[in-house]
Amino acid sequence: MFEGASNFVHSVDTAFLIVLVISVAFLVLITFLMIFFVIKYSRKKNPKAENIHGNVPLEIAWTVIPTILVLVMFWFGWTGYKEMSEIPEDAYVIDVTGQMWQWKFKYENNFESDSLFVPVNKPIKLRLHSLDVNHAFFVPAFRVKKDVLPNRNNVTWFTATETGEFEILCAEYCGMNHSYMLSKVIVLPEYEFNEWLKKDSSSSISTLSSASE
Amino acid sequence: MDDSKSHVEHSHGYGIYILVWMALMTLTAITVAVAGINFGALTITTALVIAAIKSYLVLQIFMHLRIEQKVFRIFVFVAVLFFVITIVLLFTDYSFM
Amino acid sequence: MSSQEHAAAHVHRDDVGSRMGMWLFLFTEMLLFGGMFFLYSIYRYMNPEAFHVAAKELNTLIGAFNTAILLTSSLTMALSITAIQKNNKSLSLFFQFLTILLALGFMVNKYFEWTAKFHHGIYPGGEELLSRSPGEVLFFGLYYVMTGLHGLHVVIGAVIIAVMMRFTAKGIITQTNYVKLETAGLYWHLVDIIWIFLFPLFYLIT
Amino acid sequence: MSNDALAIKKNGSEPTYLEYDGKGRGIKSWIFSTDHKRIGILYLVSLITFFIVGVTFGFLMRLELIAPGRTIMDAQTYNSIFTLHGVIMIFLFVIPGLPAVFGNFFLPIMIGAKDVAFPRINLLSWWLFAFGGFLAVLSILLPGGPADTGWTFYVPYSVRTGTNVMLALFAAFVLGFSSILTGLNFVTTVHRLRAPGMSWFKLPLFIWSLYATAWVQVLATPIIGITLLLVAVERWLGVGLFDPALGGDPVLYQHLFWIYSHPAVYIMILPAMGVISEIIPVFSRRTIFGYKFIAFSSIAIALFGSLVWAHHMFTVGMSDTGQFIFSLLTFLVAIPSAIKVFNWTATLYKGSIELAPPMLFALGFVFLFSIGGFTGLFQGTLSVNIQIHDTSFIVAHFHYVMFGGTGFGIFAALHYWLPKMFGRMYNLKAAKTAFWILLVGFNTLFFPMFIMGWLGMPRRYYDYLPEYHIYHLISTIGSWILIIGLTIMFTNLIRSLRRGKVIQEKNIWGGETLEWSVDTPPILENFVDIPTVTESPYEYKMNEYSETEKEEVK
Repeated sequence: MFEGASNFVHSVDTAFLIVLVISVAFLVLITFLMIFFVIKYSRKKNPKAENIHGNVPLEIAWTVIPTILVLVMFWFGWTGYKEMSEIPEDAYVIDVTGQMWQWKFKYENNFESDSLFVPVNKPIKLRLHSLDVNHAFFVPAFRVKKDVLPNRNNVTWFTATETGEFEILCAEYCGMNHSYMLSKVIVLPEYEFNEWLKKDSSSSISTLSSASE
Repeated sequence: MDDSKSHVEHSHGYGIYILVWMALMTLTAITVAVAGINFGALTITTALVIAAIKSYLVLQIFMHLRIEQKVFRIFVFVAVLFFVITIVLLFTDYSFM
Repeated sequence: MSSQEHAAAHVHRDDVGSRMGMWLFLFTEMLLFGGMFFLYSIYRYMNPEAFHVAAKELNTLIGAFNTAILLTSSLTMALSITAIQKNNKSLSLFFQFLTILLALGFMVNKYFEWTAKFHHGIYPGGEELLSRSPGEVLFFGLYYVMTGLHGLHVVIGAVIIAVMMRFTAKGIITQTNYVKLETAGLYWHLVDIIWIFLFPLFYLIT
Repeated sequence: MSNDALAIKKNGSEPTYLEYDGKGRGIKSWIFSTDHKRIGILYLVSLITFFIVGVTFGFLMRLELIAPGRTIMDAQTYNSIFTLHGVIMIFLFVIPGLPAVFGNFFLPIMIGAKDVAFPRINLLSWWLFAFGGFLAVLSILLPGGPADTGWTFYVPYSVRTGTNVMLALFAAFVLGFSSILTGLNFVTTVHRLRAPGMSWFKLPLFIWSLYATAWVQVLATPIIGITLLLVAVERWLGVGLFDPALGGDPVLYQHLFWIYSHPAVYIMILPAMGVISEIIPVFSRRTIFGYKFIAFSSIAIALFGSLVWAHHMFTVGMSDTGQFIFSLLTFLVAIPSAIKVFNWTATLYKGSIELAPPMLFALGFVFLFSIGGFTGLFQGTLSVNIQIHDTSFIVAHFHYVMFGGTGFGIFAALHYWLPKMFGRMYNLKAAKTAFWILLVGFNTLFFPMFIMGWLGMPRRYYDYLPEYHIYHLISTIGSWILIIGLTIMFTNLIRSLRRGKVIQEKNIWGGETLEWSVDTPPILENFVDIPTVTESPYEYKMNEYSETEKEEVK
């Protein structure tokens, strides 16, 4: 896995790992069988084949077992997702606006910034707005992604569990500078965040702003 | 594949068409008349049910589905089913928002 | 122009196959409109009030009249097939002609209906329309696109029937070989069925 | 394609389809021919042309991404190039792919018919295809520049951008129409023109897969047709349909788009699965394991595949109910595919396996398609999907399915049937070499994308952060290996058409399906007398394979 810094990391990575283990096991099994059969029953070693039309119990087995396994995967995926869709009541609200090709973040006191500043260990609710075309708000380290669409005000949330800087990317193709629609989440200890929010100097923001200009 | 020969019998008389036409016109009149009354949510249902009955008549009689091979009816069923399932699935998104 | 003649000599006539092909094509037509019905149903679900208000602007009488015209044309189409089956060529031609006439009647009606709307500024990009609520813009957008595409199908259908008249007159369509007329009929009835749904959905929202 | 180049020989008294020109001469005898085999060849030539164009665009994209920042082109060009790569590969190569080329050529032969049900409509669908391709090319060349929306044409961007989106939309619409006509032709053909005794459960599995595909083509394609048309109308007349500025819902566009485009994935993969189901038994010299399960799983895939489209939209903000249902259905569609893979593997058991080039490609297909399928499970898993949606993980996944799956399926089909179609054999060693290079190149190119996608590398990015550099670099090197493999393979195949060893015998590989009972190359109407079918298509008589026969082939 790779570093993660939000409350979702554990469930997403667990689900990923479960699917990975099952998939790799089956892939290895199939590949091994193919190679094994190709060698063992090669034309040279086995000039005469044996007709086997099928085997119903076997067919049932390899229908039922995968069905159970995928249902397990489904369940892990669903519970993990459920967590993402249930936004805590007391979450701190930030308005996110995407437009070609930059992000703007607006806090409860109407303060705006180019990077997203959030307090650590506190649920943050993001209200996503687009001024033009479709975008998607993506923070890989948080396992958070949500489309930012005009006419549809999506919301998402997360709790950052570590302080530091994390990338924000736009994940929905939005035109020429799509790949430069970047920003950063800056996770601060709560008191530092409050301090930062009080300061209304714009100079401190510009130094932190991302490549979006 | 000799069924193309038996196709000469593949017809209705004039009479049944005129009867169906009269039924269709009556149903149209009903649907217009009923539209004036407000059934609330049932209004759209009534209109669609009447439209469905009309289409059924056109399909069965005008389009000869009734006397066509069974496979044609299966085809129509599959196509309509595809349409219906798709719209139901579409509404699983929109009606639970 | 190549092997076609050669092949035609060998391939036997398959009327059931021809009708099957036509039915499959009709499914694609049905789902072509189906896509727009999806749009309609979702937008109506999202904007019930606006659709209600907008639908009042459409003239139910004209709509009902056009429905009657199309249903009658379906009748004449069906009758023309029975006529040819009974080897009554001139009667079949007459019914086909009547069908085309009714199709034209439908289009004339539609023309007046559309131009009246245009005069009131209710057309895509029109000032009057843009001043309305988004739901009404969607309603009229769908109205123009769906009835417009349907109208296009009426015109195509009329042209096809005109070709069938020519075939009938020249003796290509006969008592024993009328599958072309039948498939043209299938197409025409589908156009009718689509209108059967368009009519209540646009004109009868109360 | 001139006739002289193809070294025609007489097979008995009837002329082969290559010899019989009809009334036209030269090129005219091809582009106006209603013979299903000639139409198949027309498709083959056009598809390979488009494939080469598509590969070139893909190669250029990879080259741009070899290092962060600008390498060989600017961002706008890059966006157009990935759009063109997608549009060309999807609409002009993989969707028509197997049905249009090998379906056209072999479907009538394999069911014992002289042609498809509607030969003239068949020709019309090729003309529509050519016209659609022409429009797509035109959109590149006209002022305004090629479309830059991605092949998905998402609104509202596709309504606003100034590039030639209209032409691209119209091209896709026309191509959709071509696909529909092929589909309805095949459904009717399978229903009406089967030879006496060819009951449904004696149909070769390739036919089952084409039949299932044809239904999807007929039922799903019109929905994208109308959707793209509506976007065009919106651009052209300003009708309010999807544009949020006019009250429209951009998500509804995505629904309509994927209602077709997800099933389209099955249009692409099902016929390839059919080809594999043909090849594996032939080169194992034994009957297919679980015929009915494979046949029904084709139908099940077509059916369930039509119901899972919204898994492309798990991050758009659907209702939880929607997410739940579409995730669950997505997992269920994995099962019929798994059944197929298990049955193919089981078919190898106690066979007498010969690793001829078609078999190598078929086994390569099973391996790559399995990776493609398993990585699909990650995307069906809701919470994981949130992380990997719209990243290069997706790009890798669908290339494993579309290229590793369908692409290798097409290559397998080429190696399997091309000698039959032209009466010339390619160089077997070169074909095997090409396979191994392709396998290595393919995995080097696409596997790193899984890793960087999981790490958060979004797709459709012209530039990227330095931490992803190593993966992009490996991937680009992979693209070079892949291209070397493709070059060897195509050179070998094309060369064989002129210089390959002439083959006379009907049954080159020892297959039991009907195409191996007709002349090589087939005669104009395939059969002198329509055969009566009495056996299942994979009943091997258990004769020891004669080595002399094999030598003759080489």
